[in-house]
Amino acid sequence: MAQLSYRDAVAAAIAQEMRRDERVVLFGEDTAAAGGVFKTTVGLFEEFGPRRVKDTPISELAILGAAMGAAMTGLRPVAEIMFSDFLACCWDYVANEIAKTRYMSDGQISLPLVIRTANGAGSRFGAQHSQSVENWAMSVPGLKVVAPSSPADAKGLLAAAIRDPDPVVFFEHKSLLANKAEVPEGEHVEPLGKAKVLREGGDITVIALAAMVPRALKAAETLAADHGISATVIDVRSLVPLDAKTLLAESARTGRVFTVEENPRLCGWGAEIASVIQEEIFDALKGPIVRITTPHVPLPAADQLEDAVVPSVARIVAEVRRTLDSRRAA
Amino acid sequence: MAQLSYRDAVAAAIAQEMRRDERVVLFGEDTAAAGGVFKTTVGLFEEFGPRRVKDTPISELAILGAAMGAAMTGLRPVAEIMFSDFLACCWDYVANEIAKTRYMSDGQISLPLVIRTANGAGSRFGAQHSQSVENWAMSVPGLKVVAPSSPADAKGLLAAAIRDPDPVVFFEHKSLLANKAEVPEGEHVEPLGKAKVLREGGDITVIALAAMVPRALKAAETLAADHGISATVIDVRSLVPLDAKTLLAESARTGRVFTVEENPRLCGWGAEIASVIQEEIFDALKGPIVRITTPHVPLPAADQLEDAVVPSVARIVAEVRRTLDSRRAA
Amino acid sequence: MSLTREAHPAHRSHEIPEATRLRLFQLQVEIRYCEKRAYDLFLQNLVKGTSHLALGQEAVAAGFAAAMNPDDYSFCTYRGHHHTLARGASMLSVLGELMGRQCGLMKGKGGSMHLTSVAHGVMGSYAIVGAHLPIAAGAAWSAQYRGTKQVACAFFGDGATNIGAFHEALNLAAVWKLPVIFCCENNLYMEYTPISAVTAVKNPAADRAASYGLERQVIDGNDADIVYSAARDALTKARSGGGPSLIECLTYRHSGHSRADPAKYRPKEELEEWLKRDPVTLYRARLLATGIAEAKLAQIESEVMAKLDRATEAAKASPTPSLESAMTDVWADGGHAWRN
Amino acid sequence: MSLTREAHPAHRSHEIPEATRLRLFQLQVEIRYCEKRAYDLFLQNLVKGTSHLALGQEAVAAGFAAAMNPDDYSFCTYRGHHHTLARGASMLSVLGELMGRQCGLMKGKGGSMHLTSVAHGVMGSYAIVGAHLPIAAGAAWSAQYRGTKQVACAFFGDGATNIGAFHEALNLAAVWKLPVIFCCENNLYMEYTPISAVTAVKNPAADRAASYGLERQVIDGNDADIVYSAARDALTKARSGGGPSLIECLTYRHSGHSRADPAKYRPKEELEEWLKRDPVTLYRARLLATGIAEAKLAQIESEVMAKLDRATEAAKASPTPSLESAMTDVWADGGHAWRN
Ligand SMILES: Cc1ncc(C[n+]2csc(CCOP(=O)(O)OP(=O)(O)O)c2C)c(N)n1
Ligand SMILES: Cc1ncc(C[n+]2csc(CCOP(=O)(O)OP(=O)(O)O)c2C)c(N)n1
Ligand SMILES: [Mg+2]
Ligand SMILES: [Mg+2]
Repeated sequence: MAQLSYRDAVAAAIAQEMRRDERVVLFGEDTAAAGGVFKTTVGLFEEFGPRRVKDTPISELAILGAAMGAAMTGLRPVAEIMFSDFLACCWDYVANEIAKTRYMSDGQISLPLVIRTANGAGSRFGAQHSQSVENWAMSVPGLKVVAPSSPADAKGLLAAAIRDPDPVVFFEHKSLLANKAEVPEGEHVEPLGKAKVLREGGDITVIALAAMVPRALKAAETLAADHGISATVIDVRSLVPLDAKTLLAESARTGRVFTVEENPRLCGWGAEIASVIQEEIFDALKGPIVRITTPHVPLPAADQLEDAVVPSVARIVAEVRRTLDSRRAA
Repeated sequence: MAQLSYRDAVAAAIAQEMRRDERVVLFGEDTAAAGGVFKTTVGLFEEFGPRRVKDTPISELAILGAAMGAAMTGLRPVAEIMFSDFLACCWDYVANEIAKTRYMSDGQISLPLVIRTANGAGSRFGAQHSQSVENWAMSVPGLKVVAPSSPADAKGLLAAAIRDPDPVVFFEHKSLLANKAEVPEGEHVEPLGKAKVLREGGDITVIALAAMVPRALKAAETLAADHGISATVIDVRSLVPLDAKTLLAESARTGRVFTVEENPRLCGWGAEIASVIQEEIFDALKGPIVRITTPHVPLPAADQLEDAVVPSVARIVAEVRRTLDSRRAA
Repeated sequence: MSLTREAHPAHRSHEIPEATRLRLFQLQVEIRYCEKRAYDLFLQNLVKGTSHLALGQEAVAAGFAAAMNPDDYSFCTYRGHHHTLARGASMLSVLGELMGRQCGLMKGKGGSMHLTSVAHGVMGSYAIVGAHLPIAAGAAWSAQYRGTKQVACAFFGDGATNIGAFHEALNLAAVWKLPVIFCCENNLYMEYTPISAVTAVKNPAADRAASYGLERQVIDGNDADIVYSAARDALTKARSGGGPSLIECLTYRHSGHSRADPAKYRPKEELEEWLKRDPVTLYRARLLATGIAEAKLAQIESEVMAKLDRATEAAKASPTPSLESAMTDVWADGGHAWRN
Repeated sequence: MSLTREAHPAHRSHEIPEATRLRLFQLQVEIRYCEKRAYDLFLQNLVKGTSHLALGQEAVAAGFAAAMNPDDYSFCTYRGHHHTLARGASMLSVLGELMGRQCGLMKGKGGSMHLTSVAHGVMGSYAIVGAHLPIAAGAAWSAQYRGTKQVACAFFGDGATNIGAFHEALNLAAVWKLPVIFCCENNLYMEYTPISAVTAVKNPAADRAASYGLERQVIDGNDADIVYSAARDALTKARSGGGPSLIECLTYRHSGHSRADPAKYRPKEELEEWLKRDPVTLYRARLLATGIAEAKLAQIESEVMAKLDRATEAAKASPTPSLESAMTDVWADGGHAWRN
């Protein structure tokens, strides 16, 4: 095992797959010589050259359109949309073209492609460069949606996404890029569609994604140490396909479920998962499923303001305590 | 009261507001001389002339961009995006620009504008012209989201949307356009943010929107007549602002809640409403909230296939019965 | 708008082999008859949903298809029946799709606006205006990358030239020197609005060519020989690494924009003028004038009609798709499961 | 890329009144000093987030602002500090926003990339490349509709010319003959990639003008007099109903794309050549050469510096915004409630 940063793990996954499969190509704005504005594609241009690693104009429609055309004719493109906010600039491709073409063509057309994008808050970039929009992608049938929280998963899940025969939107969280941890050396592929139970506890089940995972873990430590509340923490990792089995089993075990989401409150992935859980294991629930989310506001730029709205460790702890207290009182 | 079709009610609302307020302008593709491809703007060009009622090129970015620029400088634009599927082509304007600009400018900029769009299935137009995407808009902070089910509401809510100081995405359902019903004559404005209880019943609460409202009502009749199940039916009408009070009160009254949504399953408005209800009136629930939705697939074009996926009266009846039976059995 | 022949390749009918010219005729006849039949089937309520006929625009599809290699790619719009037929998809599979039958190209899942026949190089018909232009560029990039000498051809309307995707696709294609041909069928109207009312230049495609370092080409899109020659030249250029072309074909649709449109907004004289330039009639006359026997042409016509009649009956007899098929092929595994 | 003066208005410094020329100088000095200060404040970690300095591009902002009426509209990008200052927003309010303080233009809610000062006609800075071009067209349409003779000016980079919104905005503006000026600050690079590597034409904006029936204009964007004259002409044209203009200003950013960028990708000679053409230095020299006293210029400089020092101290002393403000102004009622 080597220590690798999340950003280097991304590059390592792409390199691994490009070495393995000549059909894999990488492109986007400043992804080639510059190594990506987040330095997640460093070294690829040098290793694979300008034929396989390309810079594009600022043309998000053309980037995803080209990825789609290339995918349906035998390539396995990995297209970068620099910030996930800019998915809005090419949402037609994500939601109407890429997601629906296999279905509309009755399976004649396959689209093995990956849309990589930098997601999430924490960099004080303001409302148009900080969003978490996994829920946008989750709401569209025909897309797989993956968002790793660790370097090892960044590598393994991205490799799996590149090998997957279906389109995958792959969210790389900006605030995790510098995180370092053990990453398996050599070929590393982690199957899509498996949630990961990171911590086992008997009182509550906390379901988190991406940057909210380390926060949920820290909150669990505090809850255990300071309040005697023992928490299971699950990293969803893949919203589509969703590992509903694991989520349901772990939720049923404690009967008290919390989701921790970075996206604004309404119609987030937490709403979907909460709806599934309450519908399928209603009788196992000891109280309502509580969603801890960013409130339904755009993201402010100033550091204190951004920190005030995105779920923090302290807020997770407080929400869990408030919920358990109020249920006890009731 | 006059009998008016839903499509004529839309035109009547715009005419009412244009007569009242010189700042109101209407534009979009084929909205002027042609009266709109859905004939929802018939007569406006004739009455208000080419200065106030305009045709645009096929340029969805320019349409919403222009609406935004006009709104922040003193006009009250009503912009048409022909099919709601095409919101994907200008999603940057909807989600990143229009929704966030008041907030980012700390209130310096106001955007009193309406995006009108034809939504929903039933016309056998296939996957790129039939979607219900109210949930896309609901997921973005800063947008009001309205979807009327009746001609009277089409008029009253659209008038209110035009008067509203905030941006409103207004969904006109294609399969309701030909429906005729009583519409108040003279000035008619219906406040945003109020759900409407269309039918009172003691056994279950059915929450529906737009084209699903008449289906929910028919299903309620069948449930009462054939199965002795008495249903409350609520038309949500406005997803943002959401009349959570009414939804919670009516849900608590029966303890058995169903949502009926046309959008594909994941992260729909039903997930949001179900999550709110289970969180806030958990103890009043006698069983899980059940979402009746289009499955998570793109929409097929052929009539039988389309009918097979969009929630039908028969499916609503069957789902309600299955749910009540299984709870009874449990 | 009058036909200009300014930038198009010289009229070279005499250089086109007779077999090719007969093929151009046959393709146009097939499209014409099949589109008319589609219209009849609407009237019988056997085609649900909408449909965008290409009556009057046959020469563009025939000219391109005759010039393309079998493994070249076509990318079409909702108005794509003509291109799909011209590339070789059967009338049965096209009419069947319009009618939502099991025999349809996509078994009713796509419908009239999304005809796709990968076996014939028809890589989809896209109903979001302009969306397929970048996709075609991507397919061309893939061909370039794989070194296959395939060319991608994207067909679109005048109205599509004002959408952002047009701009982005043309620029990318030019920068990467992609083997792609952008073929604008300028039929003077978007839906109900004349293109001239909403466009800053006279020729919506050709007058933008310079923005991408491309040559200005406006051709008579109702003359299959001219289209064929222009397509052949552009294909040759693309195959030999010369990069993209943008060709504006002047043409006219004989019917309304879609099923719902009686097309009352069009001046009577304009319609009459264009009906006089009916590509099928003109081409037939030219073949006769260059010595091809009337009987030969009549034979082609009757064979097409017989095939069409058989296709129509077969489509009518074809079952509607199973309801389960609505739940298939969201994913490559054939299913739709989003969870375990 | 060498400076061409081909299509720009003749160099007419002598026609510009002295007071205006002093204003052009002062605006450039203010931007230069304030941007440098912003950089210092980064280094002190008092500016969080990102920031895109306009060092080297002062002449464009000064030239336009000096030519515009107070009620004209500016639409900027994330690289918008220079335009915001030039239109009259205070250094305090700009630096305060960069530092996320209560005294900031938007009290920290927008940040460096979204400077907005409606009181000064700055109708926002937009961080999605190209997004503001259609918005500017809309503001121009509103001015035309209301008959106010206001003009909207949109400032954007070379990279923005390859995005769809550019195309759609220019076409709409031309068709509706809107009083809007599209000003491209061509600084040769998008983020780290040279614009020439990703663009089909040499002049990314000007070479597209013909696509919208507009005149080709490329000017020296480092010469405030030239920018001022070109802006004045375009403003006059717009105000008198002559429709939109597209002006490409050749310029160069002295620092990296953003805070994170050391700009190593730029050839040393290129940077040196452009530093020799520093707009502020050149303009100072020209004023001296045309007889304005050194003391006068030094006085302007020291006054700006004094004001900047005061602004810096005041910004540092300004409190951070209350946390509640994160929940305000989603709606026109000042709140954020999405439900009752
Ligand atoms: C992005 C988008 N906007 C609007 C439409 C609705 N629409 C369908 S066809 C059409 C007109 C297209 O005109 P043109 O490109 O000239 O093609 P034609 O129909 O004439 O072949 C419009 C506006 C659409 N499908 N997609
Ligand atoms: C739609 C979109 N794509 C990509 C970006 C990321 N981005 C920010 S600035 C920039 C470069 C812009 O270059 P240019 O237009 O030349 O302006 P400059 O920064 O040189 O002033 C890019 C790619 C963005 N903000 N928006
Ligand atoms: Mg047309
Ligand atoms: Mg630049």
